[in-house]
This record gives sequence, C-alpha cells and structure tokens, in this order.
Amino acid sequence: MEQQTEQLIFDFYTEKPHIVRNAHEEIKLELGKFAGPLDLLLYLIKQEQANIFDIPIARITDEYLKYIRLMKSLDISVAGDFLVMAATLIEVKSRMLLPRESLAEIDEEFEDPRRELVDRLLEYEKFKNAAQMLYERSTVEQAVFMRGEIESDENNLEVSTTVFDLLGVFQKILARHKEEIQLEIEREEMSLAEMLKTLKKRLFSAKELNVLKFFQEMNSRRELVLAFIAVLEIVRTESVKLLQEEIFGDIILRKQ
Amino acid sequence: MNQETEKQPRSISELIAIIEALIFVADEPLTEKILADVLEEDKETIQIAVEELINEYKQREGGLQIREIAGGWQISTRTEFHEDIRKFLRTRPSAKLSIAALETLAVIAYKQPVTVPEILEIRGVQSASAIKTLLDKRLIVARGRKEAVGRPMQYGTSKDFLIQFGLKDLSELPNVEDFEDLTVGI
Amino acid sequence: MNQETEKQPRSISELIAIIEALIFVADEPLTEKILADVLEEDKETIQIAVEELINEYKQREGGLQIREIAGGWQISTRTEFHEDIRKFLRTRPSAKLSIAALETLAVIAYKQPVTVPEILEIRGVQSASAIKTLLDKRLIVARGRKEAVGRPMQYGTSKDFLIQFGLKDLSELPNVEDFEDLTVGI
Repeated sequence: MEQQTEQLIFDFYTEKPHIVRNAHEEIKLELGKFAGPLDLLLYLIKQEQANIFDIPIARITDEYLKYIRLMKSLDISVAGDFLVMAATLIEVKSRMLLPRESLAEIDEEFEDPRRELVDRLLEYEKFKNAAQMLYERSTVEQAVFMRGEIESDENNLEVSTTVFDLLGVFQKILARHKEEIQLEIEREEMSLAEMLKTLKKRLFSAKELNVLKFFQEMNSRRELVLAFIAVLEIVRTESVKLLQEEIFGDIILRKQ
Repeated sequence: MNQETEKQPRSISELIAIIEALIFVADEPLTEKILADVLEEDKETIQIAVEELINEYKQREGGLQIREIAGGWQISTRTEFHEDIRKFLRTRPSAKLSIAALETLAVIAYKQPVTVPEILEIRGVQSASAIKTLLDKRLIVARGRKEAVGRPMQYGTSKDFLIQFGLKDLSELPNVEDFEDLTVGI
Repeated sequence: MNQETEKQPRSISELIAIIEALIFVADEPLTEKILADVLEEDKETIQIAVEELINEYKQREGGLQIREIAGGWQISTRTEFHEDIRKFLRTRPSAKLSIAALETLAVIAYKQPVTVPEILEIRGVQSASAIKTLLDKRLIVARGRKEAVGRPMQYGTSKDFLIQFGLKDLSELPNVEDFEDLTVGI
C-alpha cells in the first residue's frame, strides 16, 4: 500500500530499522536490525497504526512471525530473545481466543491477556525515547572541544581509573606473561650445533668473550646447559683458552 | 592556620581572573569546593565570581564559553565553530553509539544502580555486548554487587557520562515519565 | 580553489572568535601559516585578527593571555597567578595513576599478599617506583614479611584503595567471570 518508507521514532541512527512494504504486501528487510523484540513489536504496532492499548494481537503476531522467518531466510541469526517474544505473542493470542465470559467467571476482575505486554512496551518505549534524547545531547556535545594539552613537567601518561580498569590491566599483564612463556619455549628449540655456531661467531668477531656474561644471556635452563657444553666443546676443538685473571674473577674465553 | 602567607585581600576582578586561570588549567570540570579550598574564599564569593565570569564570556561573544558540567565549570569552544575546529584537528565526529548501547545507557542512567538482568527485563534483549562497550568507553561504572541471588554486579553512569552528554548532574536528565506519551494512542 | 563551499564571508569579529577557539584546542603554538590554511584567509588578515585578539586579552586583564611562542600563538595563564595555580595543581585529586602504577596495583589487588619479586615476575618489569607511588598515595600497605628466602616484604591493598575504587570489600572486585559474562552470549 505505501510505497514510501515509514519514518521511525528511532530515525537518528544510520542503521535504522527499515521494513519496506511493496504493493504485493510483501515485507522486505532493508537495513540493519531492531534493537530487540520490543523494538520490533513497537514498530509493527505503529506500522499497523494500531492503538497500543488495544493491540490487534492476531495480526501483530502474524507480522512478527513473518519478520522472524524473513530474518531466518536472510540468514540473519535470530537472537533467542526474539524467539521468546514470539512464544509470548502466541500465548497471548491463544488466551485471547478463550471466551471472555468463562474467564470472567473464574476471575472477578478480568485481566486482559495483553496487559503485561502493553506495560512492558510502554516501559520500554520510555527508555527508547530517552535514548534518543541522549543521542541528541551527544550530538551537541560533539561540537564542543576542550583545550589542548598544556605543556608541563609531569607530562607522563595518566589515566583515571575504575575497578574494571584494574581487572582489564591485570588480564593484559597475564596475557603478556603467557606470551613471554611461549616465546621462551620457542627459543628452547635451539640445538647444540646452533649454540656452538653462535658462540664461535661471537668469539671470533671479538677475539675474547666473558663466559659468565654469555651464560647470563641464556633464557632457560636448557639454553644454559647448551651454552656450557658449547664452551667445553670450543675449548676442546678450537685453539682457544679459558682464562681467569684473578681468583673469583670473571672467566674469559680468548682466541689464540 | 595560614599565617605564613600575608596576603592582600583580593579584589573581585582579581578573583575572577584567578578563577579563569584555574578553570583553564584544570583537566576536569572544576568544582566550587575545590575553588573555595584553593583560594581560601567562601563558596558564595566563588559563586558570585564565577557567574560574573560566565557573563563576561557571554558578552564577549568570543570563541570560548564557560559551562557547568559534571558539577563543575569548564572552558570549551562554542558549538558554532565546530566545523573549522574539526577541520583543524582533522577529526570526524566520534563513533556514535549503537541503538542497543544508547538504549542500555538510557536504562542505566535512569534506573541506576541496575543489574544486567534488570536491564534485560526492560529492553527485552540481552545487553551484554552493549554493557561492555559502555564500560570500555567509561560511560558506565560498576557500583558494587546487589544483595540478591547470585550477587549480580550493579552498574551506574560515570562522571565521563555527564561530561560527554553535557550534563551538570543526573538531576538535569529530563524526567523519564515525560517520554511516555509521545506515541501512545496513535 | 574552494568552489564547493559557498561560505558567507566571515566578519572580523567572527574570525577572531574562531582563531581564539583554534588556539585554545591546539596542542602546540599555532602558527600564522596553519591558521591561514585552515581558515582559508590570507596571512595579513590572520595577523590583524590575532593582534586584535591579543589586545582584547590585554584589555580584559583576565586570568589568561595569548603569547607568541616558537613562532606561534598559545593561550596560557598569566604569570601573576602562578602561586595559586601551583597550589591548585598540588592539591589535585590523586585518583590518577600512571599505567605502570595501575598495573602494579592490579597485580597487588588480585594477588595479595604479594612480594616485589612476585610482582616483577608477573609484570616482567621492575616495579619499585610504582610501589613507592602506591605507598605514597596510601593505596597499598605493607603486610609483613614472607617466610621465604630473604624474607621479602609483602604488599596488599589498603582501606583507601577500597574507598577510592568504591568497593565495599575485596570480594567486590570484579572477577574474570564478570567480564566473560559480558563477552559471551552476545
């Protein structure tokens, strides 16, 4: 019936929900998704130009289910909350089918089965409108700028903190720690041949090498053992000498 | 208590000037209390001086304004010049919040302190990722646990929320009931 | 050159206001050239406008001044008020922590009681100055010595820590599961 797209209350966002109806009464999901089942329901009620206090529940339920099927056919995953609402609608619809007189007999005050749903919709709509108000405010605020950084002696990076920052930071440290451990494991893949090669390169380019310092560079026990064996090996096979210039002094490996 | 400084009493115009300088250097909106403490003046004097300063800024019609935000005063640029400023800073309007995040923020702002299940009840949809976004953007903060089954975490809005939405304090939020009758009875 | 924008020519007072706003938001002294480029005005016009602005600031005798620094213009507080400003900067609320201090505090909060070598192991960085900062700010306290080699001092969080972070007790610290709740089930 209507060719033009309906304007929604929530029209402030580029990904605004959009259902286009064409002449053949087919609905088509145009863009984005609804913020939740209540959002979709409100949209459908407006679309039908229905009174929120007297929702044509059968029609709205059909429309709602049609939308869900559409989402599924478009491979949009339908969140559980949308399905819960579908079940609620079907339940309300079936309760509406019961003859009212019999209900009234049981209950002195006949409660409209739609009542709870309407209350939720009205409550939800308040916050939906409040969200729009926040949006408008933030738009204004985005046009306002604060002064640039003032140069000062204590220009270190400071952050104002909350408990969640603490947790976040802690998780980061743990992740970093994990990474380091993994790196270490990777380094341990080093073989004796590689260690020997490293040692030779170092020794022959500098003519002499402080053995203790070389050992301190090792990142794991395994590397340390390899380094030790490599030093013994190089003394055995190459013309190098181990020197200790004073008692308890550093041990030097010197090429002859 | 303050014997070592033998200060001359300040003139009101001098006081206004000092307040302007302090508001300028402060990183956050500057409260009456801090001004009163630092300047050793009573709050009424501070209030009068700040009002005078705000008026002066209004009359000047310069590039800057003084606004009351998050319970304090802050100097910022006037909104009119945002295009040129943005061009200079090469910034675009910062990423907007999704509808889900805005709705969740609205619920938290009006119902605080509020738990995740309570938000779910009002919005009718899981709000976990929206809450995470809001926490990351420091718009909301945890406010301790509720004394209920499972002791769920409660959330409330932060000072950054007030600053980002240009609010003096939470009481400046329009009444949520006022939003009710916008679409009722179409 | 600039056909797409059909701007109204700016009045000189508007130009002065925009320049004031730009100098205000800039991190560094703003040069004539940058102003001329951003505002698409010639340098002479910029020069005249800035001079006018500087004069206005001088006549106002407020708390701020516009200074020419490093070939550009910058807004700063007037030197007369240094004493009050310094006093203010000293009394600033100390809820701000460097990232190093925050990390150290996080480790202490979640692993307490914990020793310096243990913190080093977790953070992978020496934390001595961060620990000193946290002790100075009374966010952590010494909690006796550990029965281990060298009997190192152990640290834990203080009552002030709870107050500053709005916690009733340590059980209220968010745990990893809280964050997982938020990321799972979107």
